Amino acid sequence: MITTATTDTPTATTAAAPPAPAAAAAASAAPELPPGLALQKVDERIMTLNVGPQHPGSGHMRIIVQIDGDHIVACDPDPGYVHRGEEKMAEYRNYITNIPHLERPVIHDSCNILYPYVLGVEELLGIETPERAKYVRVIAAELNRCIYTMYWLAIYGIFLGHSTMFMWPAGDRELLIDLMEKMTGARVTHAHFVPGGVRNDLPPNFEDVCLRQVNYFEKRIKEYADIFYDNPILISRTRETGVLSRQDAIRLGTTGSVLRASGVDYDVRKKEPYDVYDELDVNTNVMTAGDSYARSRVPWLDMMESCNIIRSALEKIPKSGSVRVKLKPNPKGGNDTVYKRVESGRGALGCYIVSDGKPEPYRVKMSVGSFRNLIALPYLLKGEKLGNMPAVYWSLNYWPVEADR
Amino acid sequence: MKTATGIIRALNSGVKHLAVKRFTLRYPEEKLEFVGDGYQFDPSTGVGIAGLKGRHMLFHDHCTGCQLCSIACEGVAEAIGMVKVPEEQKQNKKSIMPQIDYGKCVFCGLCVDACPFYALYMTNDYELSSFSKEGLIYTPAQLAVKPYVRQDSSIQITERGATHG
Amino acid sequence: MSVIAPDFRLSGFIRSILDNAFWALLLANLVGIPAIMMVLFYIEMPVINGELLTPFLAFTWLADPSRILPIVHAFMATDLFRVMAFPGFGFAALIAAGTIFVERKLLAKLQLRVGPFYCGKIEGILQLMGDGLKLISKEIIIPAKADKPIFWVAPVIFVATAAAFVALIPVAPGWVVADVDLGLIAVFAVIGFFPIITILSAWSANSKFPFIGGIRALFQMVSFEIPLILSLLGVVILTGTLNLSEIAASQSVFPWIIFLPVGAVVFFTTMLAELERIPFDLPEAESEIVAGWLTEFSGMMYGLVQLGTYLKLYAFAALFVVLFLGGWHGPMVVPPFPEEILTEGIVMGPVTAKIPGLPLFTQEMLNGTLWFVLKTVGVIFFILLPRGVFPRIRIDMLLNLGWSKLIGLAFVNIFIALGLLYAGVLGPGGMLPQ
Amino acid sequence: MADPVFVVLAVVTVGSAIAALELRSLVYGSIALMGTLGGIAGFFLLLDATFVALFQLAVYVGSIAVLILFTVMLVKRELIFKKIEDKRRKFAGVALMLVTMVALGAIFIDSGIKDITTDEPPVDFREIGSDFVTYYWPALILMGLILAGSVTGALVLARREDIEENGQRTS
Amino acid sequence: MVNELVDFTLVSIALLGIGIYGLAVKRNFIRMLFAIEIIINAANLNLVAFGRFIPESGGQTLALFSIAIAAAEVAVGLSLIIVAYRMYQNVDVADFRSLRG
Amino acid sequence: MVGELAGNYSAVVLMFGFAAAAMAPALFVSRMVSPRKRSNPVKFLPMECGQVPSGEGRTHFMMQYYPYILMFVVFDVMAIFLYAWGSSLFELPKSATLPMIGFLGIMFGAMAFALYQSGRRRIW
Repeated sequence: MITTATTDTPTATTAAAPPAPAAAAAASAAPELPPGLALQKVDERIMTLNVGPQHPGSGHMRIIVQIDGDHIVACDPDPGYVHRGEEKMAEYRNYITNIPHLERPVIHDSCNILYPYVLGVEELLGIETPERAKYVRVIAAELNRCIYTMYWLAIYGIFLGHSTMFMWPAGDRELLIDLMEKMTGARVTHAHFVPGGVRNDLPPNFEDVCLRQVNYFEKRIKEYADIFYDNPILISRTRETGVLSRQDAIRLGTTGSVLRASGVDYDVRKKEPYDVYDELDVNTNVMTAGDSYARSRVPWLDMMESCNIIRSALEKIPKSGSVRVKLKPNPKGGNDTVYKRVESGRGALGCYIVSDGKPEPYRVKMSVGSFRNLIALPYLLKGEKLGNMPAVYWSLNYWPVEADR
Repeated sequence: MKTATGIIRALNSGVKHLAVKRFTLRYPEEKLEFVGDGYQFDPSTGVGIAGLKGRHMLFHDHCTGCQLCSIACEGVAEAIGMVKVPEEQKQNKKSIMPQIDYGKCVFCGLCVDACPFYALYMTNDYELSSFSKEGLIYTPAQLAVKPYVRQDSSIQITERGATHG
Repeated sequence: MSVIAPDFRLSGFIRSILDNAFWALLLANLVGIPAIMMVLFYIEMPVINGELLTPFLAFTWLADPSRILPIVHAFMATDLFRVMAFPGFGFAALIAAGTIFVERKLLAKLQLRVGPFYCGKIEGILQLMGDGLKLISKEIIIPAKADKPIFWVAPVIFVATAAAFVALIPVAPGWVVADVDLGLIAVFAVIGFFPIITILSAWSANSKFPFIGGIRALFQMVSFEIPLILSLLGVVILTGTLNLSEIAASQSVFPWIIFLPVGAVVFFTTMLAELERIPFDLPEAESEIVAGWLTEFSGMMYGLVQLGTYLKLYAFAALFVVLFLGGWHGPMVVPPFPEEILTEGIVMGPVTAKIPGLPLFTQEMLNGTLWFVLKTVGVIFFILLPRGVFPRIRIDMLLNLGWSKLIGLAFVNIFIALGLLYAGVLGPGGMLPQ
Repeated sequence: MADPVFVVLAVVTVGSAIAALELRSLVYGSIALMGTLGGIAGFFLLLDATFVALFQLAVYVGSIAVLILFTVMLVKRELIFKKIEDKRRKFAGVALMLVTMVALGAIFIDSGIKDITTDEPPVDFREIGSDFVTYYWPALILMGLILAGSVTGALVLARREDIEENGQRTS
Repeated sequence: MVNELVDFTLVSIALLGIGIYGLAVKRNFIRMLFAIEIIINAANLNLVAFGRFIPESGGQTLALFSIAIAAAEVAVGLSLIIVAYRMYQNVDVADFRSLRG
Repeated sequence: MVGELAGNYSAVVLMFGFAAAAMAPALFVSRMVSPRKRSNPVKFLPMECGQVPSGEGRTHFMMQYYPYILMFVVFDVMAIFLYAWGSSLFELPKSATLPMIGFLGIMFGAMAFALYQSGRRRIW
């Protein structure tokens, strides 16, 4: 009989994750988490599968799955294959040159991942952002959220074996990428947000083009319902699989669409509005089922909501005005710490900046949605069929590079 | 019954899309249209002008050899180095100008933001490729050339779907 | 200088080709020609145009086209021609190749993209040839602990079994490779080989993912064989024969899909599952088990498995046409041949000769083939379409579908057929003509 | 006298029967068993019993062999390649085989079946179908009972009874 | 070149002998199952052969029944193997002495 | 004449043999044409997603669906038996359906039990 060393339980990492803000009250009343998540000694019946890192069904990570026939006995996600030390690198660069680096973990959501950093630096340096710049930022952030979600949706489609659902979002995403390119000059890594506004003003005639393409985009994503979201095969595959109850979702510290799919109405844009979100009409989509289907549907509904936000922002944006405050070269912050949170495509994304009066930050720490959602994976996969693994795994709205940073 | 109608609806949607226009941009034959002449920066107001962040363009008669672009790049990509140029410019006493290694450049445009003398802009040229790493290093003389970029395709939204045309 | 293969030298490549040609020539001379001579010595040669065909005569005739044609004619009347070319392997492989190309273009159109585009100038028509060249020039990697004999033989046997399946399909009246009285049972017997080949090749690779994929393929094929068999019983009850040609001939007035739509739906679904097409492509579910039982196949072995798969697809589509859509029946669209062509033949350029095939290729046969191919292409379209529309199903749902729902529907179909027969609607002495 | 096809089939059948029992690997043994079963199907074809031949192929090769192969693959790898027997037993077995074959062969050859030949047309497979539901219908029902009983029994036997309802293994 | 009844009978006898040898010598449960299959096939061959030469459909009918029952037997036999293997981690019949229930 | 029907089936075997004989050279040619580099033992490891393979590739791996194979063996027999009956239905009296109905009834009972058993996946 072969025996392998029992690896650490992922429970240890659970405690280290920052608790979700809404979880504080529910934490005491929450039931015990399901036991037995550790990888088992290798029984004769049990086969250990390495899913990843070179696997079409894993991201840049490894999931060690132990299966008994077709049932998953235990599962241990093993991220860390794409760690690049962005947080450490940020301590050696000044506040401006950090910008192209900090957006790298999620390049197709680069505006959103830069957003909390920029907000934090503005607070550190005491800059007042012009009104028009705030609107431009919101438009860019919402466009970027859609771009990210389309990418995520494309991969969700191919994970479920639906190649059309890979190609359509990948193509329709191009509409928004085109807008972002007109707006910022780069297709994915925009480096557009800077402390004190955005790098450049909107190009002429941008509002009309944006409105037209966003309207068409919304029409397109509504067509996904027939072929994907209302498809009976998809529904039967994802319904009732990987059910995350409301209490577990809060207790495990999940965030974003995963939290909203479990029935918790939590959205940073609504609860702690930043920039001009309090002037816009933001609705959140909440589903109560908490299964893979709900988790896959909430981002899709969020995209339509983003389209609404973009439209209303385009209406309300001041027609003229500066978009950027002129900064001194090498700005310095005081002895201060600041924590800012925004809603990214994957959920609440916080940035914690410690300044010690130098042009470089003393510490930059990002609290990302991907990692917090990944923590739920072993709990959801235990006892599931092997065929449910990709459906549950990718419905967690997880992006491997962001988890590693 | 619901299953059957769902399956029929999905099939119907699939067949309907056989008549929708193709979205693909056939790249070497068609090339995208961009806004403006590339990303530029106005140091007097501190705001950029929207445009593609492509290959840089260096105006030799403006460049003073102040190395601000190189310093801005240090924390990002370390792609800009200052090299001696043979020519004599009266504003450029040291006769040094930036030389950009596009094997390293990430096209963030922070060097353009850093230039206070209207010397370094970005252009629409994005087709940079070479057979060797050395070929990607653009000397100041190469950077001074204004590129020609064919732009003939943009997204058209019609009744039968969006397409590049 | 190429970066991908730095050791590549054109001279070395040419030399290897020359080496291979040399060895091939040598082997042909040392082994091939004596073997041919021995075979010719023992086999009785046919009599053509009143002369006994000896090898010597055949070689002399090669120079004169008008005298070689009778040999071709005689060859076309043999079983070997049927096996190699028309209703057999060549025809099926042609349709299979066309299917691969059409699948790629159709899927691309559905997904709003272009598909193969550059190879062959016109919409990438030569893409398949390019892929074949690529596959044949790739290294075949065999895992270290694999069971080599089984691993090598499995793809070949896979293609051969698919070809044996093709052999049972009648294409036009009288045009079938093997006209057997128990064609349908023979089809079931042949289908039964696929799970064995799959599981053996999966086992021999000695790797986890192929093994899981092979077991899944086994469960899937095996489970859907029973609804497949049962769904065709209705047709047999109504026709009273198991010969596929007779079943096709019995639908001259109306196809069976009118009376047995339930059976057709069940058969179509099981067909998708047996072919491992998309809603049921669990054995190759790439996001779960890398590529299933094909994971360790590389190079031409993979190409052979693909060829076998598409041959199987053609055979199943053709079986659907024969059983439910009336086979070769259809309005006569081919114009009747002029009288003199049948008797005199066509004048072909400077060399005047009769086209020997024409007495074989009658008007009915061409018409039947045309309709058969049209219907088959239609069925293939419906087999390909789900790939763009449906996600993959899960194995327990699949087995549940096959065992609970499809078998029930198949029995419903049987009882419909029985009812039609006993109510006197169909069958001998029935109300409707047959 | 037999024709070449018959000789080839006989060699394949008997040879693969021996191989099925004597090959070291159980998987190869299963493949050899498939050869035997296919050879028997060939004999059935030579005997004009086409329905039985194809039934043999579909049932024996298509399903029984698959089941055997699958079960062999469930067994541990070292057992697949292990042969458990002793020498004396083997000699006794060979002797028993030879005695059986010689005795039965002598009896058969001596019994005058050499003279039996036939020129009658083969039996149509439809007659078999008629037989099932007319003359042999009690046997059909009995066979249904046997099949039903066997599948029930096999399922009851093969399931893991040591599993509690909560999914934990106790032994 | 006509196949005669005695040829088929001789092949059948050869298979029967091999089957008996396997049943007597082999201690591996799966191999014993193989031997049983070979014996059943020998019997079927005889049934069909005699049914052909004394033209009657009964031979084939009985052969069909025989094959069907062989299928049932294999199903039960293999589930027995599964049970025994699960209990003893072996397929050697010598280890199955205490097999009860 | 014994063995006259076997001739029809020879074409199937011929087709099988022809396809095998035509496809085996493809493998052979591929082997001749393609590069063969044996220097890298890692290349010949079985696929384990980039990790060093651990454990047996072919283990005691019984998925929870084993009963379906058991059922297949029995119901395959049943299904092909139905063909013997179905193809001769024209020549039979209507009363001859009764034994078949009885047979099917018994098999339906067995199938219901088998489906119930195989549905309880936890016990497999």
